[in-house]
Amino acid sequence: MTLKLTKERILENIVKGKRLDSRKLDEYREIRIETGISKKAEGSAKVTIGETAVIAGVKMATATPYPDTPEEGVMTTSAEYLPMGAPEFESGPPREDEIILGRIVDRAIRESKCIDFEKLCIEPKEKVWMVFIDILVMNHDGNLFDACGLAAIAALKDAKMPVLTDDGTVDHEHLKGSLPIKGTPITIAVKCYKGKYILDTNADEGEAMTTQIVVGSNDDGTVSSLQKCGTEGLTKKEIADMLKLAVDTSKKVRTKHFK
Amino acid sequence: MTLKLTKERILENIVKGKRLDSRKLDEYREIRIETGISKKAEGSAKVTIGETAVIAGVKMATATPYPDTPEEGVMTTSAEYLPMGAPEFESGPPREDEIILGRIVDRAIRESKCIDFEKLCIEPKEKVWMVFIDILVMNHDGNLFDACGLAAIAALKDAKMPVLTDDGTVDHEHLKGSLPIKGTPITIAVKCYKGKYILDTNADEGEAMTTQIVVGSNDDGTVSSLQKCGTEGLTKKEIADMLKLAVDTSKKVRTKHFK
Amino acid sequence: MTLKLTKERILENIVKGKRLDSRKLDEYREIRIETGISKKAEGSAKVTIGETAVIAGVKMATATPYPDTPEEGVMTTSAEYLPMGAPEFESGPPREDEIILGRIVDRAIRESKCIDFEKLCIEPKEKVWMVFIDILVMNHDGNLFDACGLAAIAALKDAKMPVLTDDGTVDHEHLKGSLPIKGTPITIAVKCYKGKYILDTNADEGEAMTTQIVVGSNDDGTVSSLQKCGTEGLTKKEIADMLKLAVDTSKKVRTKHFK
Amino acid sequence: MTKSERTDNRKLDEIRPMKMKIGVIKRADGSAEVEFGDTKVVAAVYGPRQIHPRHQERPDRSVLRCRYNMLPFSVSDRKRPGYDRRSTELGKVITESLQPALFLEEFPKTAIDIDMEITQADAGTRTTAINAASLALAHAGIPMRDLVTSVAAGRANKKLLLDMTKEEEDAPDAVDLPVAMMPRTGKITLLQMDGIVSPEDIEKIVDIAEIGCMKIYEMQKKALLEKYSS
Amino acid sequence: MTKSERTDNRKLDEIRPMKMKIGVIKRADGSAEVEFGDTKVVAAVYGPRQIHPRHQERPDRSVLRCRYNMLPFSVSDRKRPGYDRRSTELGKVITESLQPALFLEEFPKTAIDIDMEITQADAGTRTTAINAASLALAHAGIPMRDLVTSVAAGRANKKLLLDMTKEEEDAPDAVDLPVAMMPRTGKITLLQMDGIVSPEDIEKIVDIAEIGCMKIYEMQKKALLEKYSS
Amino acid sequence: MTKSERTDNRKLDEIRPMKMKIGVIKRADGSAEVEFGDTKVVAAVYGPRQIHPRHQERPDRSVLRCRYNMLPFSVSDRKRPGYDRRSTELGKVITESLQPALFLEEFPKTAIDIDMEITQADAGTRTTAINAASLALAHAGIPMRDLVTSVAAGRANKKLLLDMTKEEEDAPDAVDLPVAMMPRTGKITLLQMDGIVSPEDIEKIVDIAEIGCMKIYEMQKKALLEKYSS
Repeated sequence: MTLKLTKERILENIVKGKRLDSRKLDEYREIRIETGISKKAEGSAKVTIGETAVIAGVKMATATPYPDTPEEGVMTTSAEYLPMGAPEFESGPPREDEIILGRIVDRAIRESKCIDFEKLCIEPKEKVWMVFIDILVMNHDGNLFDACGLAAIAALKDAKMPVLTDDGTVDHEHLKGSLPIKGTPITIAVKCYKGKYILDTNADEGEAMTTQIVVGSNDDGTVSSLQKCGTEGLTKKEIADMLKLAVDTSKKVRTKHFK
Repeated sequence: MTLKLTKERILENIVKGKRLDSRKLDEYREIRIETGISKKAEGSAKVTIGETAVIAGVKMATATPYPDTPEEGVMTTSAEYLPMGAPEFESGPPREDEIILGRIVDRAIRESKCIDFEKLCIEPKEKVWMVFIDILVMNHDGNLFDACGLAAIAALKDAKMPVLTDDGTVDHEHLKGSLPIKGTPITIAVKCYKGKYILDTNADEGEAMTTQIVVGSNDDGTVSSLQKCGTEGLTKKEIADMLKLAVDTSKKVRTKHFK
Repeated sequence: MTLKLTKERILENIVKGKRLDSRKLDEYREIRIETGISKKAEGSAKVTIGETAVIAGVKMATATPYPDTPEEGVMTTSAEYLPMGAPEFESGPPREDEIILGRIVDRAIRESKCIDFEKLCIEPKEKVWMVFIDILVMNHDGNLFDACGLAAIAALKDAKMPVLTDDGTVDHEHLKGSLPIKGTPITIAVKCYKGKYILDTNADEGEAMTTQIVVGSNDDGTVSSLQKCGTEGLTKKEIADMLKLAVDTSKKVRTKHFK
Repeated sequence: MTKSERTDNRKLDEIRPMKMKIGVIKRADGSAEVEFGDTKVVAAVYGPRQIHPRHQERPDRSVLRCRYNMLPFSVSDRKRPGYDRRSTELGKVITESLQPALFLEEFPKTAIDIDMEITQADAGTRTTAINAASLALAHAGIPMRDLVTSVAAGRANKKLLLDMTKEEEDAPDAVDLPVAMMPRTGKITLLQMDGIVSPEDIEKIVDIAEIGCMKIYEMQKKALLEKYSS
Repeated sequence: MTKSERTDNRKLDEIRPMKMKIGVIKRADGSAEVEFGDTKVVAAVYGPRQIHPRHQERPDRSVLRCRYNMLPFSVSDRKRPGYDRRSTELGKVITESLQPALFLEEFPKTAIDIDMEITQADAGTRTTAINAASLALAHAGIPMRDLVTSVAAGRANKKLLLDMTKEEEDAPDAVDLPVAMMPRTGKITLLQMDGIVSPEDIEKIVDIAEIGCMKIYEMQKKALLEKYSS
Repeated sequence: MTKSERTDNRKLDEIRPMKMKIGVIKRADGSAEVEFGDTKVVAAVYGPRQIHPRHQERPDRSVLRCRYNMLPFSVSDRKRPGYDRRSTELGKVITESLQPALFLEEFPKTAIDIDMEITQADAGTRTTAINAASLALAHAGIPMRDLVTSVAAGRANKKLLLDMTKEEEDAPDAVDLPVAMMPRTGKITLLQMDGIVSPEDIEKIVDIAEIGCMKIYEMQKKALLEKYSS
C-alpha cells in the first residue's frame, strides 16, 4: 500500500500540474500490444502500459441461447488478478475490485455492439457460439481499466473461429475465419483531483486518487459505456470535460494501435 | 444478546406467571397479516407479530418430478434472516438457525398435505410445477416459528397459477386461478419454563427460554408436524399439555385470521 | 502432533535399524481385510493395519461417457478423513492431504487397468456405468496409502453390478454378477531415512519421516503408478531399491490377502 | 417539455409515482421503504458500530458497507438466493454514491452497514435503493453533507426521457443513465450508462436526470419533515 | 400387545435386533458402534478439549458439537459427500437431545465433539446415532446425568407400532415419531414427528416409544458393564 | 541413440526447443518465463515475507507455498477458473520438488510464495513450471543448494524416449515419467508415473530423464549468467 507521504507528494504535485515521474497529466506511458501470445486460445493479446501487464484470451464453446435472443450468440468476460501481479493480490474467490473491472470491460465490449452476435447463431433457439473473454492481470502498476479494455478488444480482433464438427463437438485445432468483429471500442479511465484531469495513473497515483470516470467509446466518437468510480462526487462540468478527454484519447489510441 | 440481568428478571417473572411487557403467559402480541405485498410473486404475504416482521413469497417454475412420485408437483421452502432483521444477523451462507426454521416450516406445510401436489402435475414423469416458498425475516423480535409459518400459508393461499405457454416457458405476467390449497396448517411454538407454558415469546424472552415444542396443526385439530427444540428435556405430561395448548391456539389464530 | 523428543527418538532408532514398537524396518503390523461391511454399497471393505482403520464403498450410477472414450465406463475415487479419525481432523472442504491420498489411490486403480471399462458401456456415446469409490479414514495410525489402496481394491472385488431397469433407473436392491475386475493392484508406500527403507510407518513415524515413494504394482510384477512424496530428495539407487521393495511387498500382501 | 406518447402516459420529464415511509424496521438504527412505480425497496442502517471481521477496521475512518439484494420473489423468474456479480457490483457502486455525503472520518474504527432489500423489482432498483438508503441514513441520525438523491434518465425511440419504463428500456436505441447527486452542491456521485450515444446527448440526459433528482429531493425532505413533526 | 402381521414378523412393540460395541475408534476419547436392524452407526467423542475456532468458546460452559453424516455408500443412490440441510438439522437436533444429560458448565471454554458416521442407512439413523453417541460419551468418561436412549414409534396401516421399518414408513397413514429420553427421570429430549395424527394418538405413540427406550436402556447399561468388567 | 521416427523428428533423447527469460514480472521479487515447445509458463516469487493467514506461520522455518494454475485459454476446451483437485495436487508436488533445494530454516516465520501460471499448455506443464520456478527463486536471490531441473521421459510405441509429445503420450503402451532433480547431487525431488511398466524400465527411463535434466541445467545456468552479466 502507498505510504501516506508518497500519497501527499503525489497530490501536491498534481495540483501544480506535475507528476512524480515527470509525465504531463494527460501523458501515457508507452503502450504495447502483442497479439497471438497463446496458441491454444482462439485469440489472445498481451498489453503493457508502462510496467502494467495484462493478458487476455478468447475461447469459444457452444451454448444454448437466452430465450429472449434465440438467434444470437452470447459472451462472458471476467477479469482476475493473478497472485503474481502485486504483493497484495491473493489466490481465492474474486474480489470486489476484480468483479467491477470485469463488468466494466464486459459492458464496454457488449454495449458497443462490436461483436455481431447474430453471426454467432448456429441453430436458432438451440445452439449458438459462446465467447469467453478471460483477462488476467500479470503485473499491476495502475490503469487496469485501459489495459484490460485494450487486451479484450485486441484478443477479439485476433480471434479465429473454431470449427464445429459433424458430431457437434468443437474442433479447436483447425480455426478458420475471423470472429465477426466490427469496430474497436476503447476503454479510457480519466481521474479527477481538484479540477485536474489525469490519464494513465500508475499504481501509487491510482491509490492516491480514486475518483474517475471510465468511458467506453467507439470509432465514430459515440460513447457506449460510462461509469463513475471512487469516493468523491463530480460536477456536471467536470463530467463533460472528462468525457471529451476520454473520447479524444480513445481516438488517438485507436489510430495508433489499431490502424 | 440479552443482558444476563434481563434474562434473570424475565425468568423470575415467568415463574410468577408474569411477563415484563405485562402480557399473560398465553397472550399474543397483535398479529397482522397482509397479502399481495409483492406484485412480482405468484403470491406473497407480510406477517407482523408485535415488532417481529417477516415476508414470504411464492414463485412457481417447471421441474422434473421425483422418480417415486412421477405425477406430483414439488415444493421447497427456505427461511433467511435478512441483515436488517437484527444487529447480529449477517450476510452469508445460511446459519444453523435459519436451516432449522426453514425445515420446520417446510414440514408443517408439506406434512399437512395442504398443497394438492397431484394437481401440479403437467406431464407425468416429465414435467411438474415446482413451488418455491421463500421466507425472509425483516425484523426479529421473537417467535419466528409462528410468524414464518403464518407467512408461508398466507402467501400460498394468496398465490395464483402462472400460465404455461405453448413453447414450454412460464408466463408470470398472466396469472390465472389459485394454487390448489386445501386447509390452513398453522405452526405454533409453545415454550416451557419450570412447568409454565408461554406463547409468543419476544426476542429477549426467546433467548432466556429455549425449550419448546413447535406444532403444525390442521383445521380438523390433527397434528402434522411436531418438533422439540432447546436445551432442556420435557416430561410426557408437559408435552401433552403443550400439544393441547398449541392445537387450541392454532384454532383461534385460524378463525381470526383466515376466516 | 508428535512431540519433538518422540520424533528424535524415532529417527535415532531408525538409523540403528530399530523401531520403538520393536518391529523390523520392513515389518508390517497385522493387516485385516473384511468385505461386505455395508449392505447398501455395491461393494465394501474395511481394512485395518494395526490401529489404522479405513473403510471403502463402491457405488454405481449411470453417466454420459467422455467424448474421447465413448464406449467406456468411468470411475472416480475420493478419500476423506473423518473427524473421528484423529484429534486434528476436522470437518470441512477436502484438505491437500486428502486430495493427494485420493488421487494416488485413484491412479493406482485406474492405471493398472484392473477395471474393464469397456464392459461398463451401456450404450456407446450415450450411457455408461460410473463407478464411485469412496474411502474414509476412521482411525489414523499411519500408512494411509497402503490401507486406502487395499480398501479400494477389496471393495471393487467385493462389488456386484446393480440392475438397470426398463425405464432407465438403477435398481440397487437386486445386484447380479461381479464388477469386471481383472487383477489386484496393490499400493505400497516405502519411506526412506538416511539410506534406511521403512515399511508401514505408524502415525508418529509418519510425521518423523515424510520422504517416500508410493508404488502401485500388479500381479505380474509391473508397476502402474509411482509417486515420490515428502520434503527430501532421493538418489537413483535409493529409488531402485525402494521400487524393488515395494513390488516384492505387494506380492506378499497380494498372496496372503487376496489368494 | 410536453405530453408524450409514453407507454404509461407520463410526460417526458415526469417520474413514476413515488412513496416514502420512514422507520419501517424497528431494530435498525434507521430505515425507510421507498416505492417507485412497481419497484419497492426497504433499506435499513446499523451503525456506526464495531466492525466485524476486525481486519476490515480502518484507524482513520468508518467503513461504509452496502448490501444490494433482490429477494427471490421480486422478479418474474425466481432469483436464487445469494450473491452474484451484479449484486456485488451494485453494492460497491451504491457505496460510492453515498460515501461523498458522509463524514466517515468522524467515526474511526467503526462500520456503517446499509442493507437494501428489493422486494419488488421493476425499472430503477438501484436508484430507488439509493433514495431509500439516504433516508435511512438520515433517520439513523448519521451526519450528512446532504441527502443523496437518485434517478435515471435516458433515450428511447429518439426521445430523451426521465425515468424510463422497462418497455422503454427495450427500445432499439435505448440508453439508460442512472444518476445520483447531492442536490445542494450539484455533485454527481453515481453515473453509469449502457447504450450508444454521443457525448453531447449524455450531457442533455444528465440535465434531465437532474430535474428528476430535484423533485425527489423535495419529496425526501418532506418525508423526513413529516416523520419528525409527527 | 400381540403378534402382528408386520413385514418382518416382529410384534407391535418389538424392536429390531440391536448390537452394541464400545471402544471401536482407538484415537477417540470414547466411541461406540451400534447396529439396529440394517442401520449401522459409529460414534466417537473427542473432549472436553480446547475449542477451534476460538470465537465459539463460551466462558461459562463447554460447547457440545455433534456431526451427523451419512457415508456416500450408506444409501442406495450414492450420497454426495458434504453437508446438506438435513445433516445440519440432525446435527442440531441430536445436540439438543444429548445436552440435557451433560454437565457442560463444569468444563468452561472447551468443546465436546461427537462425530456420528452412518455407515449403513435403514430406518432409524438418527435414533441409532443418539444411542451410539450416548455410549461413546460414557466411554469417554464424560459425566452424565443419565444415558440418553432413543427409538421411534409410530403408526402404519392403522396400527400403533414400535420401531417402524422402511416399508411401514411408506404406508399411506404412516406417522413416524422419533423420541429420545433420559430413562431415569423420564425426561424427553428429542421429539419430532411427520404425518397426520390426533394429539391423543401422539400421547399413545410416545408411550410405545418409551417402552422401546427402556429396553434399549437396559442393553446400553449391559454393554457398558461388559466393557468395564472385561 | 539415433534419429527416430518421432512425430516431430526429434531424436529419442532430444528435448523440444526451450526458451528462458528472467525478470518478466516487475513487481515480483523474482520471475521467469519458460517456453518448452508449445508449453509456456510464467513463474513469480514473493518472499521471504510475512505470512497470511497467520496460523500457517512456523516458528522454525519458512513455509514454501506453490500455486500451479492453468489459465482458462491455455487449453483447447476453456478451463473454468478456480482450483480443482489436479491443481491442488500439482501445487503440492511442485512444492516438494523445490523444497529440498531451499534453506527454509534460515527464514523462520515467513512465507515464500511462488505463483506459476500456465499460459499455453502442451505436454510437460509441471516440469516446465518447476524449471521456471527454479529460475524465479534464483532471480529473487533466495539461497539455494542447487537449481532444480525437471523434464519427463517415458515410453511410446516400444521406444524409450525423452520429453514425449502429446501424440506420443497417447500411444497404447505410453508411460510418462516426470522427474525433477538437483543436478549437482543427483538427488531426485519429483518422480511421478502413469502407465504399466517393469521396474527395470523405470530405471532406464529415469536415466534418460537425467540426460534431459543435465541439458536443461546448462541452459538455466546460462540464462542466469546472461541476466547478471547484462
